[in-house]
Amino acid sequence: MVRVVFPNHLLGHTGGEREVEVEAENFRELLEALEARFPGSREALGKSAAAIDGQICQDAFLEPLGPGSEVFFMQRIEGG
Amino acid sequence: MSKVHVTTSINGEQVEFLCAPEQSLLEVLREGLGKTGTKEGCATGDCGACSVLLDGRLVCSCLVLAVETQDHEVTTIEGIATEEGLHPIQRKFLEHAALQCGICTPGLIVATKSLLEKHPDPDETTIRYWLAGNLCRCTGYDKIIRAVQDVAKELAYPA
Amino acid sequence: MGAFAYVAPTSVDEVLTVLSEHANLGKRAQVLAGGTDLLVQMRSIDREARTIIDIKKLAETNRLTISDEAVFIGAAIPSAELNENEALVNLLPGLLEAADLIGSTQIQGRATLGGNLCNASPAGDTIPAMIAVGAVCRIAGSGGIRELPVEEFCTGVGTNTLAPDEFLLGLEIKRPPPGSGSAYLRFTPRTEMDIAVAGCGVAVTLDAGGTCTAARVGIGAVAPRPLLVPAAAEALIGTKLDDAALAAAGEACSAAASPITDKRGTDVYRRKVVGVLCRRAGAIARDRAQAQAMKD
Amino acid sequence: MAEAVEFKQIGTSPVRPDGVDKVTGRAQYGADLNLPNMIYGKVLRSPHAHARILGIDTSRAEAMPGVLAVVSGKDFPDAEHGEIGGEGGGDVADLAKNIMARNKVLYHGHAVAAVAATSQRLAEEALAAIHVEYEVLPPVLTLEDAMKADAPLLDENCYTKNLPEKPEKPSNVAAVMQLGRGDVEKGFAQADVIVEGEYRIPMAHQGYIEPHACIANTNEGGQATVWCCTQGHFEFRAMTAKVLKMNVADLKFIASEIGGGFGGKTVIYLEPVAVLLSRKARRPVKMTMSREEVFRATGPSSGTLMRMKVGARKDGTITAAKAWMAYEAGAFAGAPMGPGAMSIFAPYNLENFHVEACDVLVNKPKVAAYRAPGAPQSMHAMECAVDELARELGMDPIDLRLKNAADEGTQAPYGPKFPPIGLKACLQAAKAHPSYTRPLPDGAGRGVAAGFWFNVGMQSSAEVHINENGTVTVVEGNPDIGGSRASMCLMAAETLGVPYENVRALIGDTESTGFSNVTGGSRTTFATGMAVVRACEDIIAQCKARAAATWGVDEDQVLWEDGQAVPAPGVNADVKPLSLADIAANAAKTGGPLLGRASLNAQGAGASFSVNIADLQVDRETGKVDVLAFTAIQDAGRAIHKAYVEGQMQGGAAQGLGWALNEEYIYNANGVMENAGFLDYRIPVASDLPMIDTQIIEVPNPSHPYGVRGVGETPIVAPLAAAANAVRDAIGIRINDLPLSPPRILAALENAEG
Repeated sequence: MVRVVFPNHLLGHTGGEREVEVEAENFRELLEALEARFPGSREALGKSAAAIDGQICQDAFLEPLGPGSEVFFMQRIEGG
Repeated sequence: MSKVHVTTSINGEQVEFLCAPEQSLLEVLREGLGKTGTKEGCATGDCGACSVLLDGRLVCSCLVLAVETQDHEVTTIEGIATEEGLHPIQRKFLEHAALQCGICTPGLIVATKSLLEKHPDPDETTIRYWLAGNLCRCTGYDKIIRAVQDVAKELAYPA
Repeated sequence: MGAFAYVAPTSVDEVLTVLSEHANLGKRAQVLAGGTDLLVQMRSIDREARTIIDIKKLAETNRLTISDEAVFIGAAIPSAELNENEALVNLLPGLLEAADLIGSTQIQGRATLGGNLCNASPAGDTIPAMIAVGAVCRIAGSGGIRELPVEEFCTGVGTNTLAPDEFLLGLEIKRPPPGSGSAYLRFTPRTEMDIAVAGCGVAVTLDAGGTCTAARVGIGAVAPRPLLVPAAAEALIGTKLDDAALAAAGEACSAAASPITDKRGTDVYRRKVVGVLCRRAGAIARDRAQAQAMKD
Repeated sequence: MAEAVEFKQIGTSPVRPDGVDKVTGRAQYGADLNLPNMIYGKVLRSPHAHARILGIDTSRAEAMPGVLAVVSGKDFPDAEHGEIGGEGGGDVADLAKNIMARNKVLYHGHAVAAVAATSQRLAEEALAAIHVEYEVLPPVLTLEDAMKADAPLLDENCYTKNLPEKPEKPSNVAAVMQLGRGDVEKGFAQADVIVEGEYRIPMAHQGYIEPHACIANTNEGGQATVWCCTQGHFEFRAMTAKVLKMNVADLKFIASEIGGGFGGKTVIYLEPVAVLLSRKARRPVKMTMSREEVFRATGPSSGTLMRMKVGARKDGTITAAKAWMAYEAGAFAGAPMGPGAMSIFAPYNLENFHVEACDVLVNKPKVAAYRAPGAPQSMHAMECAVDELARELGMDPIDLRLKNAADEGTQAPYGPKFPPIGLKACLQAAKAHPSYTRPLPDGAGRGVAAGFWFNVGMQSSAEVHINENGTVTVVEGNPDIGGSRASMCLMAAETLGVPYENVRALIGDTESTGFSNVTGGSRTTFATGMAVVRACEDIIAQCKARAAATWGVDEDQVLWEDGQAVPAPGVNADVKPLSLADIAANAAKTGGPLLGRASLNAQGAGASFSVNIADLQVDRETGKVDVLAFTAIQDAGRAIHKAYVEGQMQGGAAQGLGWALNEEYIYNANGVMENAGFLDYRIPVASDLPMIDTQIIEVPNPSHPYGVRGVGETPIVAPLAAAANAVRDAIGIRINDLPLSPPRILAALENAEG
């Protein structure tokens, strides 16, 4: 199972759920699993950055996930 | 708008041009004469990117009317290196990584040349105050000052 | 926009002729010395076309003489050149250090004392220093030459007493007697490349016993025009320029100030700091006077 | 990743390959190109901070001889709402309106029309001939005023985003966000000491010395070539295409050399205007901003208001931290409140914290990224609060930070657990640094503060060409803003095993190389560097194949060592090693020219922490602050070009000190910036600063082949609080607001005496 944590600004898409566990072997499957659980969440989550096991990915999609992986959705980071 | 005919010397070459009376030397150098090494950062004399030597004296070319250069001598960044290659100031700026974006560099090199002609062995304070009119936003000045100190040493005590 | 024109006369009479012609025809003419204020203004606040009269080719505006009686500084000499003259720096250290504070090395390569005065900015650094050393303006006009104490030259923010057919030839300063010293200090947030938030020039003369026999104090950036502060001078004359006397002079400067609040500082701040500057400049002027007395 | 490896070239400081052109005036920056037949474009800007445009009459300007094109808002397509994407962020429709106002002007200096004429002066005269009728509206100039319930609205359709439910009424608060963990009230209840404070920081500008400039040349088929100074020509192309509703394929962007950006040149201002003017005039149009325009109409960084509360136990353990923060967005939504909120507590291992952040519209220019966008402001508040906490607790401020420092495995406030990070190493280095124990002169004070930036990866492409003599050309798509060509060449040289002098880097235009995101966010050496290394590895694989073919052995029997192909140990072949030059010389017979490629979306950017030590002297009679000494310590992961890493640290320190001491946007009551020039917008000059001491810490980033983290953003963060804490130390009074200008300090001293 992959542990998924949502920041406050995305709680509107998860019915207020902050943390869930889903079955997924990569990030694409994770988004599909979350869409199934929270219909309509796909677009916002797909545009969001995510930290996968501590590494920040601005455009996660194909990244593999393992059992025990942690995914934190977060705002995209900019920079100067 | 009648243009004025001006004959002057730029980097040792006699140059003739036509300009409007209100045009700055900077404008004429960059637009008319294609000498774009002299940069415009403010056009109000506050940044030093347009520094040139006028009869050997350091000035902002944005605050000199082009017509005023009649019969005078102008030195720009394009006139600092020679056939032998880079001027030691230019070499030291490179060796010390004294430039990041490089837009202020031509002005700083011209200003350093005039500094070392007046003060061949300047202390750090003298360097900092002499160059205070040359804004640099990238380096925090540290490496620029070190480059100037190093070139002063090299010119004063040639190996 | 009409058309600009540029002339560079070689005699005072030629300058006066161009000025008079323009005045008579209602056309605009403006004298150019170093141009470090003029060119900036021409591109921003005052773009109107005019005839620019370059006065850098005149003998009189380039004259620098130091005699036993007086010093004459032509209106077109750049401040960098003045500061290269050791005799001048020794004689009028306050005025020359003020000139050395204007803008960058680049600016000082062009900017002139005459231009700084004619620009009549309340914050012009050399003006309080000129006031302190009692400089007199020498002005050429169609009626001949007239002289005017520098503290009477500026009439307000950016305005001066020059008539349309007049221009400034230079400044005459009586040679300071033995035992004299002068200093100028200004306050700016940066060390360089800044406009004075407050400025103060002090000139003093000491007798053999170290008592102040003459003093003048000028302040800048704290009123619509630079001011002579007689009350500050009175606080100094007759004293040994001790801390109390300097503090009193500083208070007189603060009292004489009528500053505004703007982007460069608040009125309260300026009023306080001009007093501090007077005190500090007074101490430097005193030390210089003492050092000079020792030399003589 | 390459751990405990001796590098031959990484970490040295060779002369940059583009150096000679930059010290001789040959390098061409944005305004340095002139094209045959070129004309000049100028922008008419709003004299009001907030007004409705009732009408624009351009007929007089259009009739002037020599005026070849005039455009205003009606000439631009209605851009659709949508994310800009890439680095820029924000909404496309807002970007379009920022470039040219439509119905309303939202700040003094907002573009309302533009002309192109045969000379600059004629263009200026034509602007004066345009008549714009305005209905002047009251300007909203402060965060407090903007957030009032009855505040005039900048945008009647702006409803605060991210609230649980869509609000009933529009507001100037464009968006809010919250971040938190644990139970702050419980945490504060456990605290022995609590400090609270309100901190204000004014808008500040990036202050690059080169004003924005571009030339657009549109042909009769509608295709346009744009030359401009930019931090990222691919993103400029994308934004321009969206704003003008053009096909990306019809736009070619060429990046000139760039005279500084610091985030400010990640967004477009002039480019679409120049394209339109050029289309109308059918001539190349050059546009350059004046310095005044740069200040009035390009992105500064947000002015902010922070409210802090931090509690700790007697032993220094921080039990709870709470922050409320408001960021000025300027005229359109998009302040960096997100990174501000996510960075504020990054150096600390906190059980309980809560952050609430607001993105607030005001009648000032739309903010743009500025070095670690959002973090200097928020971290200033926290680092000042921690300093106060140390005083209350009687603890050394570095020890207090060490006690609570985040480390590998700590859950970052923005979510994930930190991979290896260098914060503790920086703190320990600071504690041991002679700058921390050197005696202070009378009247001086010492301040320390920590800094942080996430760093980003994103997309990069690189190609490596091997020339016929074995020299190397690296082609990439990131404008070189501070010596990145040198870093790319170093990484290529190290990877290939060839001398640095044999490698040159070229920055391709949008038609000659693959997509790269902007040079920004400290991503270039990390992400583009990674692409260059991968492209070099591609070359090595090809070289091994060609050597194998040459020798008649299997590919896996060839190794690449020190820049040459050698047979693997035990391979029975009597062959001489083949250098890159050997293989290149024989390339025609082994498959043609050698070309290595890589494109990637670099993940795993490594956070970079810093600690700064500032010694400042305060003149108690004038309030003037002098910087006596400054030491910047930062984890670079790995310094590729050591001198340019130091340079980033020193330059960021100078910018941070400028913001701390003197820089600020000063507005009058009408919303007009009063100091729109380098005379009164006081960036530090050479005589304002001492030498800036640097110490590079190297805790390698495991996600990069050489351990790079990226260094450009972090250096600006800590100087603000380091300076404020030093002034606190010097005068015994905490001044919460920046800048620490002389009048502010003197007033504080007098209040304390009074």
